[in-house]
Amino acid sequence: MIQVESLITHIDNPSENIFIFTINSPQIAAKAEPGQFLNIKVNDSTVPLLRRPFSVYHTNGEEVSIIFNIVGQGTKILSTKKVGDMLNIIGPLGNSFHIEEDYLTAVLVGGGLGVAPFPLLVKKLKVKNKRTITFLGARKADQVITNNLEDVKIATDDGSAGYHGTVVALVEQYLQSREIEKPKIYACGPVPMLNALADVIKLHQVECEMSLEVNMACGFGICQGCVIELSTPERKYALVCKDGPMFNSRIIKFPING
Amino acid sequence: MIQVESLITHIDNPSENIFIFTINSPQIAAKAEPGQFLNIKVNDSTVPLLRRPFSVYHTNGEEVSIIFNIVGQGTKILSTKKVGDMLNIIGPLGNSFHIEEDYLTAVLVGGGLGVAPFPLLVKKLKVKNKRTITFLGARKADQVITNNLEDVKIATDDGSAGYHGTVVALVEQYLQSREIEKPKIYACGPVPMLNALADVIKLHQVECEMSLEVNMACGFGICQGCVIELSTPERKYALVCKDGPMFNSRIIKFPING
Amino acid sequence: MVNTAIKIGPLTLKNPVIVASGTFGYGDECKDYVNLSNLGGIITKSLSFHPRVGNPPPRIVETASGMLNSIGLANIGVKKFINEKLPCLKNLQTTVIANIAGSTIEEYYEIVSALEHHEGIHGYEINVSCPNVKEGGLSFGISCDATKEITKGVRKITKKALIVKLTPNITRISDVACVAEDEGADAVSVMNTVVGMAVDVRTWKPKLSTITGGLSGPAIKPIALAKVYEVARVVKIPIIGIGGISSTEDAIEFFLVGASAIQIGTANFIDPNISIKIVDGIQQYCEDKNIDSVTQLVGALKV
Amino acid sequence: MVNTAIKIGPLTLKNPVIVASGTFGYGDECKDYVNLSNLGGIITKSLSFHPRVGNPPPRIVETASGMLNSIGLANIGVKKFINEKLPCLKNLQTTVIANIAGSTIEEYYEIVSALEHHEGIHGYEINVSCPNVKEGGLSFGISCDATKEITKGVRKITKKALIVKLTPNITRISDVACVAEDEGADAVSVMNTVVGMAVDVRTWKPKLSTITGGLSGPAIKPIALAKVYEVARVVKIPIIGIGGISSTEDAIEFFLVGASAIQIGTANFIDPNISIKIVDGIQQYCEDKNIDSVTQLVGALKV
Ligand SMILES: Cc1cc2nc3c(=O)[nH]c(=O)nc-3n(C[C@H](O)[C@H](O)[C@H](O)COP(=O)(O)OP(=O)(O)OC[C@H]3O[C@@H](n4cnc5c(N)ncnc54)[C@H](O)[C@@H]3O)c2cc1C
Ligand SMILES: Cc1cc2nc3c(=O)[nH]c(=O)nc-3n(C[C@H](O)[C@H](O)[C@H](O)COP(=O)(O)OP(=O)(O)OC[C@H]3O[C@@H](n4cnc5c(N)ncnc54)[C@H](O)[C@@H]3O)c2cc1C
Ligand SMILES: Cc1cc2nc3c(=O)[nH]c(=O)nc-3n(C[C@H](O)[C@H](O)[C@H](O)COP(=O)(O)O)c2cc1C
Ligand SMILES: Cc1cc2nc3c(=O)[nH]c(=O)nc-3n(C[C@H](O)[C@H](O)[C@H](O)COP(=O)(O)O)c2cc1C
Ligand code: FES
Ligand code: FES
Repeated sequence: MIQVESLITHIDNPSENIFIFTINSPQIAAKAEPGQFLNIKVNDSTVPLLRRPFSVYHTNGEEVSIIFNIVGQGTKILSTKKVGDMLNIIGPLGNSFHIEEDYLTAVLVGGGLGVAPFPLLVKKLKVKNKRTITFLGARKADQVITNNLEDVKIATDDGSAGYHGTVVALVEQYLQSREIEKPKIYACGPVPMLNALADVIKLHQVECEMSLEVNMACGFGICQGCVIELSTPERKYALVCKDGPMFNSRIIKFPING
Repeated sequence: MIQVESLITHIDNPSENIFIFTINSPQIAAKAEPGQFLNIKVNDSTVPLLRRPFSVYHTNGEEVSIIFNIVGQGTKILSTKKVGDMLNIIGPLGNSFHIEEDYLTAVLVGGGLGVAPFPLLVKKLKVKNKRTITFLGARKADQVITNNLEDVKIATDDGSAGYHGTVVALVEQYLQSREIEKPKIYACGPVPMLNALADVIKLHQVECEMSLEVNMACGFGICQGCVIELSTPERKYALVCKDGPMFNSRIIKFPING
Repeated sequence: MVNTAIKIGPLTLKNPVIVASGTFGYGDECKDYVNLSNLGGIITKSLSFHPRVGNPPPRIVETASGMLNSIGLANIGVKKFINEKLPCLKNLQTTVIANIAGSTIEEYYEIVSALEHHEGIHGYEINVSCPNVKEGGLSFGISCDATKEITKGVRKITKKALIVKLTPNITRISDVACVAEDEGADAVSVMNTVVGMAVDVRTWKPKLSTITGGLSGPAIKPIALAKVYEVARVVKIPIIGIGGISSTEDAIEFFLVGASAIQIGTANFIDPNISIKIVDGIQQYCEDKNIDSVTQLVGALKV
Repeated sequence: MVNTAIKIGPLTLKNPVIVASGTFGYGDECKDYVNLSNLGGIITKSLSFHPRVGNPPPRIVETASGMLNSIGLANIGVKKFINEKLPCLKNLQTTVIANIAGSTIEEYYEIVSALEHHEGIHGYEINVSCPNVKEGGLSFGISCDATKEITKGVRKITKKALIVKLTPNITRISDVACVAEDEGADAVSVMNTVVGMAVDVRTWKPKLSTITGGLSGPAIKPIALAKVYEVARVVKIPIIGIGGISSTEDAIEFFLVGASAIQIGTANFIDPNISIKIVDGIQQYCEDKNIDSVTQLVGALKV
């Protein structure tokens, strides 16, 4: 973890409300592992007061990128930044996806901008010679961002692209048909999606790692604000910012309230 | 008084930290009298919470302009606005300079951006066939903005332009030499300047109207926050935003604390 | 159509949005810019028996998402109010509530008595919570005994709506709320400003002439919500929520924790039409959620 | 050179900047990123005798220029603290103060007794002001009797620096401050968080699992300054100012109203190095103003 002022070198706006920032930050780019996140101060003001967490979307040499959409005041302010502006970043934070395990196919399941950590994950999976298949769900076609992914299957709520329904329903179809060899699921998305996926995973007995999102005050383990309830008897809560954001679905207590 | 969202059509940055915004606001431009002010919300945030008051610098057809320098967070944020941005403005507010009186020469005395209300004042004075002479004081040469003024005498703290000393000392020299025929002073500037000027006026028995600055919450007379102490027995305080910002120096209690 | 009417004792307000005392003058100052008849109610600047000049400047300073004020109840006094302001207020299609602030307990009775037989005043809000005066104000509001006596005394004088405005600068605001209820108050207003201060590190002087002042604005909204919630659990009379409200969502939060109506203070300074916008916003929120009456929101917090 | 040292009872802190309880973990979490030895002191997360898991999520919500928390004193318990955290803390060149929070009065004594004979703890901060636990916490802090008993009891057990951390959620904080002073506290910390709440207008649920929580951050700075100022007029022991401090100027304000030292809480979350920056900033401020010793600022407000 380091704290740096870094330059925005490129901004993409692939769809309404969605932004991809490329940031020059050699130290962070060198260290970031798939699934880790950056905690960004969006302005100098006390409103918003706290940093905002964003997954590392990709790294490339000295550059690191994030993808986000406008959901509230913090992301709105972030979206007004221009190339040449500086961002105060703390990162990389949190744990990362575990990929060294005994499975053949990595099944990536992303809801909305839950796709964020996948490009970097795919890059690492390739190095480890894992097969990848990516399921993406979104409200509508233009909200699906497929950059740097492999074998993408799409589900949209309005049917404007791919499967008409939820991404979890689509994943379940594939699992049922047993088309996927020795799968492990990597999931990231809104709480209702993760809760639904939890049922499917249980039914089909698939290994799964989930990236969780909760409100954070610090992002680096000192405030105790970001807990998630566990299903384990030894420990009741874990810190999403430090013990996570990645958790094996077996230790999470479902349904998560969100 | 009206509340409008108005477009910034032009931005000048004549000197470091000094900005002139031209704003398209037909209703305000049509109404504004010299010495009145606009109360501007510099952003949508609760920081800063309150509007910031700025004198009407000039009007031109549908356009009204302000001049300001960066002194704190509000003016800093304002300075980052771009042509094409909208500003939420309440105005025009306050009273205006009285010009219909029995004097020959209008002596304008401005300290720093106390020059702000003068261009519009000069315009009106011309219509009334008054002679105008303008004394401007500033820290250094590049902080003196002389646009749309007449017969300008300059004083700078560091001597980099004009008289080396305070603008009040310079005015006093002129008054002493009796070069100015039947003068009336119009003054606007920081509190120490007004306090010093008050002594000079008393000594030379000159009529004077001063534009005052105090912290304001509303700017239109409902909060009672902007009082200035009077020297009159009948009334102890007046509202700068509504009874002022222009006051005849005779009714102000000096020294003003600032 | 959404029913936005709410009842406070003998009064029915057409909607639950009221402009707060001291933040809208005497109502007449804004009549050319704000359609006052659309408001649920107007509460006047605090009235004392004799005029008060108020505190020396500086009276105002901004803080993070808030402001401190120390106006010191500057007002024209009840007689001048009756002669100069009431004639205009009478013609408005909204509920007019006079806010009353005495330096002594007797002064409260004198002010209410002076107003009582004049048409155009629909109720009283008893200010026992001003932090910016030496006598009266907060010292009454933090005392159950003083609050009791004042409420009881005013209740004897009037049958009009009687609202007691409480201070948050107290360990248990609910104790004072109960006293007000017991003595016949028709509602409590929760809350007045929080005592605060600010210092100029250049001059080493306090930024307000009175050293401390009253904190208002968005910064105090979380505190006000907690106070309303506390009071809602112990009183049965309506609660009027106040503190940092500047949007429809803010107003809804207050209804959910138990306020039957709300007051807008500091936000009027930034946008004198904000209260009217919130009236419309509440209507819209209810329509969107298929809610027939604002009263359905009151205390509907899911805990 | 500016003398930044300040004394709290038997202790001398090298400078007046301390990281606040619950906002810097146990000190060890940040040791790789923050030069802890430059701090005036570190106060640990509140310790209970047995470990506490804390409150259910959500525990955190942002408000205007502030945040609400309801951590519920989640901590590893005093034994694990001694075994796992103290060895690392011992090696730091800064003052380490253990913050103590019991659910019962006896628990305070048990925790202090457990720590008392371990090297590396230089003093205790008694937390009688946590708003987020059912037993103890705030209920002790708003009671002069409970505060008296706890302070007296702990004072008997230890000769180390004893600091009592006060709550602002009380009518007269100075009353409790006097009790602490009378019972032998070496200093008082002013203040803990202000009770507040926030509601989600989409779900109609409170935004914190415990409904109300503690408000911290810049929003409460004016309140904290007023509380320090109030306490400074009645006690002679040093006051440690806390509440919304996030810059050197903020710290100076607290010194001027009467704080001998300050604590930084919420601001650590935004910049874990802010306290170090403020240490340097205070030094610079004094140099610029030709002040030899920070103690010259304490209570120097011009009124
Ligand atoms: C580890 C992690 C990684 C994330 N990665 C991404 C990403 O790559 N791209 C992306 O678009 N978003 C990501 N998010 C979510 C992103 O942090 C929130 O959308 C953002 O903080 C909202 O800020 P806001 O001010 O715009 O919204 P607010 O106005 O603060 O709130 C809008 C909504 O967002 C929620 N929210 C607010 N603050 C946080 C917070 N600190 N953490 C989580 N939720 C919050 C609120 O509960 C509310 O429902 C991630 C969150 C976490 C915890
Ligand atoms: C009637 C009137 C007309 C004005 N006209 C001009 C003008 O034409 N050009 C110009 O540059 N400035 C003008 N000012 C001053 C201008 O309003 C302040 O410089 C501005 O509000 C500072 O805001 P800030 O947030 O940048 O500073 P802050 O960070 O708020 O404060 C910096 C300094 O400015 C003072 N200040 C803050 N708010 C106000 C306020 N509302 N009123 C007065 N002083 C304040 C503070 O006391 C402090 O000393 C005028 C002020 C008034 C009252
Ligand atoms: C400038 C100002 C003047 C005020 N004057 C009064 C007053 O005269 N009487 C009163 O009962 N409350 C007064 N108040 C308190 C407000 O009515 C309200 O209770 C408080 O500001 C909190 O609400 P807000 O956060 O919406 O402003 C005043 C508040 C401000 C900011
Ligand atoms: C997340 C969080 C956890 C806290 N935990 C504790 C605690 O365990 N014990 C304690 O005495 N104070 C605790 N506090 C209160 C702080 O120490 C401090 O008194 C308060 O936050 C006000 O200071 P600030 O505005 O600088 O944050 C906590 C505050 C926060 C924000
Ligand atoms: S966000 Fe602070 S501990 Fe996780
Ligand atoms: S600024 Fe509100 S009355 Fe003048």
